[in-house]
Amino acid sequence: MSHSTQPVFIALQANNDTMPIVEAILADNPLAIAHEYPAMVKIDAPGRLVVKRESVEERLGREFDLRELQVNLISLSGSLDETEDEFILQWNAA
Amino acid sequence: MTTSKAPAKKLSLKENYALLTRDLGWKPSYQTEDTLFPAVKFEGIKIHDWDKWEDPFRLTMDAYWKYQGEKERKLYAIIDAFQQNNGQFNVSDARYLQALKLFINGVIGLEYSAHRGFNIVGREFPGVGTRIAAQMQAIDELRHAQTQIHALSHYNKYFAGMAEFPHQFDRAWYLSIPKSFFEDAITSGPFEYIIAICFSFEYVLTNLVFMPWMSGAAYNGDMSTVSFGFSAQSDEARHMTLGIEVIKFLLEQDPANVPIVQGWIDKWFWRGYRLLTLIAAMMDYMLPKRVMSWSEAWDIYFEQNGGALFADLARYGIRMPKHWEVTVKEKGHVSHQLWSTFYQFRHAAGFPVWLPTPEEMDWMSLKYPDTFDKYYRPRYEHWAELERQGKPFVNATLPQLCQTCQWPLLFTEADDPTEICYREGSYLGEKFHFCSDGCKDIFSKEPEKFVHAHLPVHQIYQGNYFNADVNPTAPDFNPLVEALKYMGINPGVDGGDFAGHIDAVNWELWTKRPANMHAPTTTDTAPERKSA
Amino acid sequence: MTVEIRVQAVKPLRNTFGHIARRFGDKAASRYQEGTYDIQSEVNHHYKPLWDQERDLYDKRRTAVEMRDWYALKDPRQYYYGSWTIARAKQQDAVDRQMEFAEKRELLRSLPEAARKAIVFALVPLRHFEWGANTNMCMVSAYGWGTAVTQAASMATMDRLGMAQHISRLGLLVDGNLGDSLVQAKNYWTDHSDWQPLRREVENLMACRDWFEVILAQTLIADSLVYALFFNHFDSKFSAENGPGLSTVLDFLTRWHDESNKWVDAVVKPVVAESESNRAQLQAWADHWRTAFLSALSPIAQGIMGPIGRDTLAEINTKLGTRLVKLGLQDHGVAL
Amino acid sequence: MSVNAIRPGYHGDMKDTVDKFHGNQLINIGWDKHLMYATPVCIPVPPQMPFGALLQQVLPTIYGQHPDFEKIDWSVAIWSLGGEPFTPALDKSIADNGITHKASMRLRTPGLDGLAGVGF
Repeated sequence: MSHSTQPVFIALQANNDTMPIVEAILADNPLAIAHEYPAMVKIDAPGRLVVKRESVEERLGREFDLRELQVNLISLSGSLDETEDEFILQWNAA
Repeated sequence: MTTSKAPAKKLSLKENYALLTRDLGWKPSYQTEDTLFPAVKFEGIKIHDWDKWEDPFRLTMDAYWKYQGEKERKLYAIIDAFQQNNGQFNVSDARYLQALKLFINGVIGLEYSAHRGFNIVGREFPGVGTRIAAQMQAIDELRHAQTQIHALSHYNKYFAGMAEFPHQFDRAWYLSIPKSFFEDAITSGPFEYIIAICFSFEYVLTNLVFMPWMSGAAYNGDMSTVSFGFSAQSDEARHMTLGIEVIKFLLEQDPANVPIVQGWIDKWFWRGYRLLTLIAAMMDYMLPKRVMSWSEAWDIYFEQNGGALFADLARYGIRMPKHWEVTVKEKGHVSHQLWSTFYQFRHAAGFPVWLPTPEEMDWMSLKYPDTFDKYYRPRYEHWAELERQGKPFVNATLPQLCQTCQWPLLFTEADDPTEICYREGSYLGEKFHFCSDGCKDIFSKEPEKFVHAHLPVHQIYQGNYFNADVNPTAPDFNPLVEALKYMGINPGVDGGDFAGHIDAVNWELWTKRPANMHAPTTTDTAPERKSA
Repeated sequence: MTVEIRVQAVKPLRNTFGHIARRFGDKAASRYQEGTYDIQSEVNHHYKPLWDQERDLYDKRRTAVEMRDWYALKDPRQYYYGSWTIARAKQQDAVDRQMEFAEKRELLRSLPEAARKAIVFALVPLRHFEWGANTNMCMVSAYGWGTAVTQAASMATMDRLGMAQHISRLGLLVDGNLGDSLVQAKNYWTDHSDWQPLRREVENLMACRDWFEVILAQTLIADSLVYALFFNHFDSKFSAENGPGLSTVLDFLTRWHDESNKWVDAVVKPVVAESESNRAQLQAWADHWRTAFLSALSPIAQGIMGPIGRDTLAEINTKLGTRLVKLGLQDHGVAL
Repeated sequence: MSVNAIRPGYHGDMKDTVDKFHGNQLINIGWDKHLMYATPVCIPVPPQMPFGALLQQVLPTIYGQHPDFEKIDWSVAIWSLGGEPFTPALDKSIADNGITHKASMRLRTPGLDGLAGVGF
């Protein structure tokens, strides 16, 4: 499947719970850029953005169920695929 | 049946969801499918296999309760703390409160309508996965209506114009715009409804409402609103994903669905865009501390993100919504045109209106370099001068409304901001008027539906807008004052000028801070106002 | 920015919203009240529904019963979304522990084969009954009038999905997460002769388009009979033979049903009391669906209870009659 | 195109037909290049009202606040009706001028193009 470079994003509430998640995302997605707004962090990436459970757990120091993202998620853009290990946003078209 | 020897299989999220959910439905044999699901055929959408529906979030009820319960506990803890600390006095100024009135009177009704609409879809679709997704969204939307009521309840105790929100939603002239939008969606068939709301509105447009606007609420010190806003938006993220899934599902099921879906995208993009004019004005004029302009938000959330979405859908033969180019041409104008409209009809609004201060106009010059100084600054300066002379400008005549979106004809031609855009059509020997080609197109496709629009201006002139206990033949009957009362607007109190408004006076008395942070005045000596 | 102490002394100008004050007086109102009363749109509707052109979008004429105030159907649990979801999350937490325990100790999986088969035959097909109930409650929440009853129906819609999924988990506890018990149970539901009459009535009810008839038939009639038969009598019989393992995991269902009954009574009672014509209408519906579901349950009652099936059903039916009388209806004692 | 509904014969009510306005009809009026009035207006008028009365009695109450209004030379004012050029007869009634219910009229006042050079 060819990957698009059209922008995808995830936006999270800016709070203590989401700091390690944001860190994990930025570490796993070298092209991602975080924009800080009042009470909100929006992370943009070209084409694809992945949240990895293991990376979040490393930074959180406990088990993390990716469904916990729900609690602090504000919005997203891109087609979503969610498994136990990864929460992936992407566009499929070239 | 298995033996008890092998350990129980470990289920993945997908497998667990599929086992618990997928096969709950069955093919009826004592009743026909058409009897049980009578509403899925008339729109012309062809579904060959409902099981091809993919559930992106795969939420089972146990997980739904767990995460939603946690969100609610967090949210109500914040609302409780906000109320205990009288957080309503911590917001930037008393003008910010006026934006909340549009929220409570306009948006709660929309959330509730969405709740009911998704209940219909949740009942009428034959596919289990699709129905469950719709049902979850239905109850989420109830959540949004109720958390908004609960978050704003405390403001209502101190400020005017919020106490009659369900009444106003059903009757106030400018709230027929959001009301008719959602009622158009719900009175459509279930497929159109879900495309209208999940895709065109939520996926393409609601980020504009919740991201910059709610971030703006935080910036203005309203922790209660930002909390319900962001908490609601986390549900929306699920709904948006439903929106994109539903569109792919329909497009993949049958090529004959493509033109039908494109028609709905065209209609609902335009309908949603027109509705969001309200947000444009709120962002540019009603947030005392501003995060971004409407024009910037449109660029980020529609042109860039929406563009990415439509690039992705091109492989199905879906193109950008019709008239999208017009929205880009209008982005430097609509908020100013609407605020000018609200200003001149402020005596008939449920909230007070003000002219932007010089400091705010400088911000707009910066954000709207091509349009503000040329077209809009002169208006505000002229009106400000009239206010100084003690003869403020008011438009006392009711406006001409668009038959489709129900806004007054306040928008100008896309290529000439000095000419109002008039479009006219006729149907069954009667004339109908529109604010744009987009709205005229929508009417022309379904005139049988849109003749039934309840246009408040026409209703007032028909004599339908006064309360039951009023005698319209009495010598002192004032139809416009009575119409306001009918709408749930307290004439001479709720609307009018911001300066001297009950909220402004009380704000300064209670907080000792200026009601308008950009135009400090001293009205410390004014007595507290209880009512008119 | 901090709030100075003196603003604490600011007295509110009003204590609640106008529509709440008109109902209950201008005093502090509960979150249930503010989140519920009068929030459904009532007048000035635009457009005729493409799916029901003879009526309005919200229309009191979608049921044959009439109420001066549909908000008389107050939910005694006073559930608004937040309190409902937090209550369910808490219950689910306890259920999760029960289920984990049951899985770890193989409470169902280690039962003798005949017992496991009995669970799959007698209980797992009810996930489809619950799905029918989900459909019916969703119909009420879609087309009912007044948030007091429609929001509770919306919660019931989700509750029934939760119950369907919970029952599915019982199957997975039996089959070690392979899912073949679910396949087997679906075959029973669609093809086994003992189950067909019940499926017939579930489908008949799904075809019913009077929302108050649906709420009455589903929650007062069908649920009373079904829950008592399967989760009470069958469970007792099964426990006597196989120990209390099954009861542990049925606890959620029976507790939920007890809770739901309080709501159901509060929905039916004021409608019966409103007028003689309502009472007569509800009596006719109750008699019709009671007869239909009792006869539908007869074969499966005998299938799962054996020779005492008939008496069991008679006992359950008597209790239903008593409940009808408490609600202001008559017990027309349907013959089995 | 027409609407797809679950049963044949779908049609909304014509909500704003002239019979519902108690002997009046609606007319919509907009004054081009005068966006101080941000929207055209809608008013009920008796169909028998002479067009001249509309000019002399009604329009001043609508537009009188604009400084251009008193400068209008009505002999050069240009009207359009439903997008077509239109020359009203001042002594004839609204109805006899062919102005039907819900008609949309636009007024242009040559030489008077609003304030600030931007049609305000």
